[in-house]
Amino acid sequence: MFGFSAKQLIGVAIFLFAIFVGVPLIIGVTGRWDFYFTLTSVALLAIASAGVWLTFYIGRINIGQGAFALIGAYVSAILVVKAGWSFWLSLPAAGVFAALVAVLIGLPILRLRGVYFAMITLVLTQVVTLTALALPITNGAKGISSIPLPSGVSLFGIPLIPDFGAMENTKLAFYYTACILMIVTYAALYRLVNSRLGHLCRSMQQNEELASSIGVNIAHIRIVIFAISSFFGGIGGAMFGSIAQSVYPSSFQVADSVNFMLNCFLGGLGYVFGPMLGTLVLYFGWDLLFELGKYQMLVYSIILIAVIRFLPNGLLSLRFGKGGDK
Amino acid sequence: MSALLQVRNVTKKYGGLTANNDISFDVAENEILSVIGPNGAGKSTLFKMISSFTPTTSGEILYRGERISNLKPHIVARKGIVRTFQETTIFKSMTVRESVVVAQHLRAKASLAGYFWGSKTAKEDVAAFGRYADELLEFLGMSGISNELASNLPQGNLRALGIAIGLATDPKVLLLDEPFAGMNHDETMRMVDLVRSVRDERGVTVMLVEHDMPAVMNISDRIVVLNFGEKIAQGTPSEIQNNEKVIEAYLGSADDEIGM
Amino acid sequence: MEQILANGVYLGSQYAMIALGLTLIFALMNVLNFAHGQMYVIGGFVTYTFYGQWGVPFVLALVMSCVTLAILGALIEKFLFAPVIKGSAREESTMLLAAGIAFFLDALILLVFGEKQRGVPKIVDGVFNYDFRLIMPYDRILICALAILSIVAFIGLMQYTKTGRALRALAQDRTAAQLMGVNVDRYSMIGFALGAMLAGLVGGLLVTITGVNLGMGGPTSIKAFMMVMIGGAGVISGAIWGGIILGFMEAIGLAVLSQYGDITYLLIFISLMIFLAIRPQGLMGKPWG
Amino acid sequence: MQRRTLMKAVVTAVALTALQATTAVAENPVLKIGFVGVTSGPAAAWGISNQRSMETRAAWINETGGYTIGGTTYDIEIVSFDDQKDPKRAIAGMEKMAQEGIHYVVGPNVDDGAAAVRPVAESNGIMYFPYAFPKSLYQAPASNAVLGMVANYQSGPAIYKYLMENEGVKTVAFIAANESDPLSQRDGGVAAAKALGLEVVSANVTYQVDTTDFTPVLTPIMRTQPDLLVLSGVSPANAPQLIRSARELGFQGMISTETAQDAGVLAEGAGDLANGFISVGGASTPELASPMMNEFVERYTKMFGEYNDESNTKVYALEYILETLKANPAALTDVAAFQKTMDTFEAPNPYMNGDAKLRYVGMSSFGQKRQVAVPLVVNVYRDGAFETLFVAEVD
Repeated sequence: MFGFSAKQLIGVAIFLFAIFVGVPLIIGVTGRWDFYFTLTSVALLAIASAGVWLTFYIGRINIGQGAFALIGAYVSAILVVKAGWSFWLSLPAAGVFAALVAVLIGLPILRLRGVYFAMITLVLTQVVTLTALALPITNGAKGISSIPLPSGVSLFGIPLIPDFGAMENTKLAFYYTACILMIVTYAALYRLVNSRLGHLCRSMQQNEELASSIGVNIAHIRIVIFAISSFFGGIGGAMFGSIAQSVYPSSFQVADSVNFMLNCFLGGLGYVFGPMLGTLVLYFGWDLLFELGKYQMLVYSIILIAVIRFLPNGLLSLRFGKGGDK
Repeated sequence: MSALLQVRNVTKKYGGLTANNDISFDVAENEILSVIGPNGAGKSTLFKMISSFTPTTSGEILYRGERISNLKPHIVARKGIVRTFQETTIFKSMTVRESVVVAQHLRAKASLAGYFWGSKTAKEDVAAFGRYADELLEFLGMSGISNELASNLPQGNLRALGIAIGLATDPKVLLLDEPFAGMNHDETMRMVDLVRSVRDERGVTVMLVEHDMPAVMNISDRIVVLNFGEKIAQGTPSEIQNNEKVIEAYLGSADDEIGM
Repeated sequence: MEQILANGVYLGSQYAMIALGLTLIFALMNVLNFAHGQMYVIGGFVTYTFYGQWGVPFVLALVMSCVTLAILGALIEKFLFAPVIKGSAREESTMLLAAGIAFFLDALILLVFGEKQRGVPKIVDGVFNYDFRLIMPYDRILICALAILSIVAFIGLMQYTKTGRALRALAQDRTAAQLMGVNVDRYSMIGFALGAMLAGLVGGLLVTITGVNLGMGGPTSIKAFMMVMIGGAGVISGAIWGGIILGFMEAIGLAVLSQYGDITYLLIFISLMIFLAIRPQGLMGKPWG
Repeated sequence: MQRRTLMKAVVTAVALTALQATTAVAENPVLKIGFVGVTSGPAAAWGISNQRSMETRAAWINETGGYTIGGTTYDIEIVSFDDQKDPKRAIAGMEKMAQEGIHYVVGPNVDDGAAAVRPVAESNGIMYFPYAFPKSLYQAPASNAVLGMVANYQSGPAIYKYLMENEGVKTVAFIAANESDPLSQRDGGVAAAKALGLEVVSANVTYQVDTTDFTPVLTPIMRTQPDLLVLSGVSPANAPQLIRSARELGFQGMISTETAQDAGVLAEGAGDLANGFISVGGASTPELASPMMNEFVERYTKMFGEYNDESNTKVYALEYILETLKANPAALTDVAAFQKTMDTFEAPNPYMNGDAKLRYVGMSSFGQKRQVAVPLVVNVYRDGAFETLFVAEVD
């Protein structure tokens, strides 16, 4: 099935079972209801991080995903609040709009490589934050607040998605939504990486000149990949806006862009599921250290340094052995 | 002999520096043509212009009568003119077989979406690529190293890998960038045989830039000689060996000799 | 007009110093040091403690800042960056390490020096005022002069000493430097220490004017990145030019665009993006870093 | 040096945990009050002054035997969450508070965080006391947020009016950092100034939050020569630099802000140049501070080494929560009861001399009582300390 081995299928099944049944069960038993939001955040941030990972896959360090997450959050919020769209329509629209912006910006900047591309995307995050502060449609500094919860969707009278507004507790609903989105994202990412497009990306990552000599249209693929990456960013951001029911220019900023990148490094750049694990460890780790009070940041950073010191190729290199060639 | 590739009055200037000045020559179908010249003669620049890695300043390059200069490299590659690089330009963390498979992507029948969803055509493509890669590696005598990481290969094999990647695209014209550089006599002889069989058995026209004179004289049907960006001679190996201008050019520059 | 130029020179000289240390580290090891701003802040706090709290003479406090940061930089290079660079498949992985160090130093600063904005007594009183067309407090003029002096001294060090020559060789080509007999490991450490020391020095200098607080670290790093990009990554003269240009861009931008209010910085950043897109190697850099 | 600090940190951490373990054995039941705010990174000063004033008060209460509500004496425990000034983290923090069974939370410190936690707070029955000014947080249908201080659109007009009447101020210029909170406060300030008939000569100069040198930023404003320069929503870190640059550029007029500042920071950063600087404070100026306030400052200083004047405005939220709970013990677990009590609640203000009262206000600003009645104390800085300029009330 889809070219998976039996072992992989079992792994996927265990993973799905764990997040859809296992986590709710554990939370139910331990009563740690606050973990729902944390894990929802992890899922959504992992979606955005997947995009960053994908740009790494064509050899670009992307510190601009915060910009696209913010764009997505605003597009969804504006469509829902000002145009009265259903959230479920605004979600893909947010992704598509972020992708369009990525195409426009990508045309000039994707020629850049290395630290130059990294820096220009970092500046991009600042630009988008400042634009959100300056534009009238984003409500400037006041942001957009009191965004209604996602409404229900029904097809021919059969309810497909329940109305979040009518729910007693939206935690579980948001958790499932985020997890489904995350799984779709990573399934798509996995397929993409293992399909022809993925192979072409890999060839570009390793040598753009050689890739173009064998007929790869590198400019085209760069744009496509950057657009897909930003689509993920837009989706993640839009979903977050819906949970917080508010969007501010500071909802996603440079620190977020940097964190998305760190998630990829921590998980391991060589592995599709690296960013997912990286996000879980970085974000959930912070929450788990909450008990440490004012030493939280100190311990967190020491652990982070220790991990990178001893596993410089990311956490997943532990399982797969040395992935690199150096 | 009909001209497959025509270089017409090509000039390249970098700022005030003229790298190539008004170069013209033809490449016939199914021949092996070498471009030689002392260091700084403008061989590499000419190569880059033919493969559209750099634009010409003036003049044009035609392939079957169609202009191919000043396009994008991937478009020229799609038309069947494919260049190789020197040994450092490889897909470092792919295996030999992976490199050859990926290089076949121009032959794909299924769309990118088809690959994503795993369509039937895509699966057939994948199988076909694998078969062709094995066949090609067998032909090049590289079957034994097909699962080696490219970065782990010794220099001689890297050059062969470069040719394998170029051949995998199913080219009509293969442009080889110094295929014999840094090889000892035996290795060079093997490579000469290989290049010749590429032309003989696969019908690929070969154009190469090279320093190694004995190898060039051995392999070439015809030779074009550049010096200081100008074409100073063209002809069969024996004609070139006896050309006054060529001898003078090589004696004038200390760093290379026309040793035979 | 005179005021804008003076502001530009003053901002430019301090920016250039911040960028110098960053670009040195980048040139030597290809490490984008996210913790550079935190090192700058530590330099400021050390001078604050010695000069502001304990009344040690200012120059001595500055020296303490330099020494502290040089030691810190050397330790970080030897025990963290060097092994990670050796062990990682992609050298960008050092970015995660640099960010981790930035977090760590931030946490350390908060615990040791507290959360408040700190300042020290002025080193020179009085304001130079030329007919209200050019106003510049004397301490700024002094700091500006000291910054320019330090930059000149640094260039001298890089040009005319054995260490400087070795560092330049290392920056140009690691392998070649090794073949030439440069002890690469040792000079990487020296270079990193020197870069960190520059951050500490400028932190110590500026604490007399801007004060210091733990929040300055991250933004300072980002500003330094921008200067390095404008000038060209890993090129010493580029960092100096980048600093001066950003200084002037801010001084002129703020004066000319102030009527547009909220979008002043938006315009500055957008023009920066356009500049980098057109000229990705910056002013002086080699293309593609 | 680094290693020793680390060792110290670790030792202290262990000691603290041990200490916590011992206090947990005390007989009194524990009443947990939450704090969600920023205690690390650039804005750490805001949250830390907040958290520390709560911890100081809690330790004081516990030391003197606890706090009695409805016949039961509780020990107060402050549960703090560092949201890193990130609205996403703030939500997580509020979830954590719900998890701990906490119904009363102080914070967050900024607009975006306060807006983001609203859904969580309302669905989990948490009353929270943000230090953020957007009116939508406190107007119906929003129900669970209580403004923990005086908003700038309340203090601003009072200050401007005072300065118009007493100092003859006619023109005003505004400057703000280029981020949400300060910009919103600036817009509010501009509207208030115009309503009072002041001429606003400059209102669109902004600076990046990370600016360290304000001379170029201030130069264009100085040309407009306003009588009053308002630093909208200025952070305590930036205030001294702004004042110093303005004075060095030859500015002679008044400078004011509507946020709380720290006298020590002003003294270090601007020295004598800060004399005459007007800001909003709590009640720690000698004229107003009650013996209890003085003891609070003393205990705070003993506990954390150094007092922060910002805490003057932040001492109140916890007191309000506890006093209201005392007035209606049913509110311990029932937020609706708390809200009902808010309408009628009144108690003496222990931190201020005179007969000031703790009560909830906000009818004129929000249409419902969703603000603590903190005395609007306007301070002026002089030679290292604040003096009271005037005191007003918010309704």
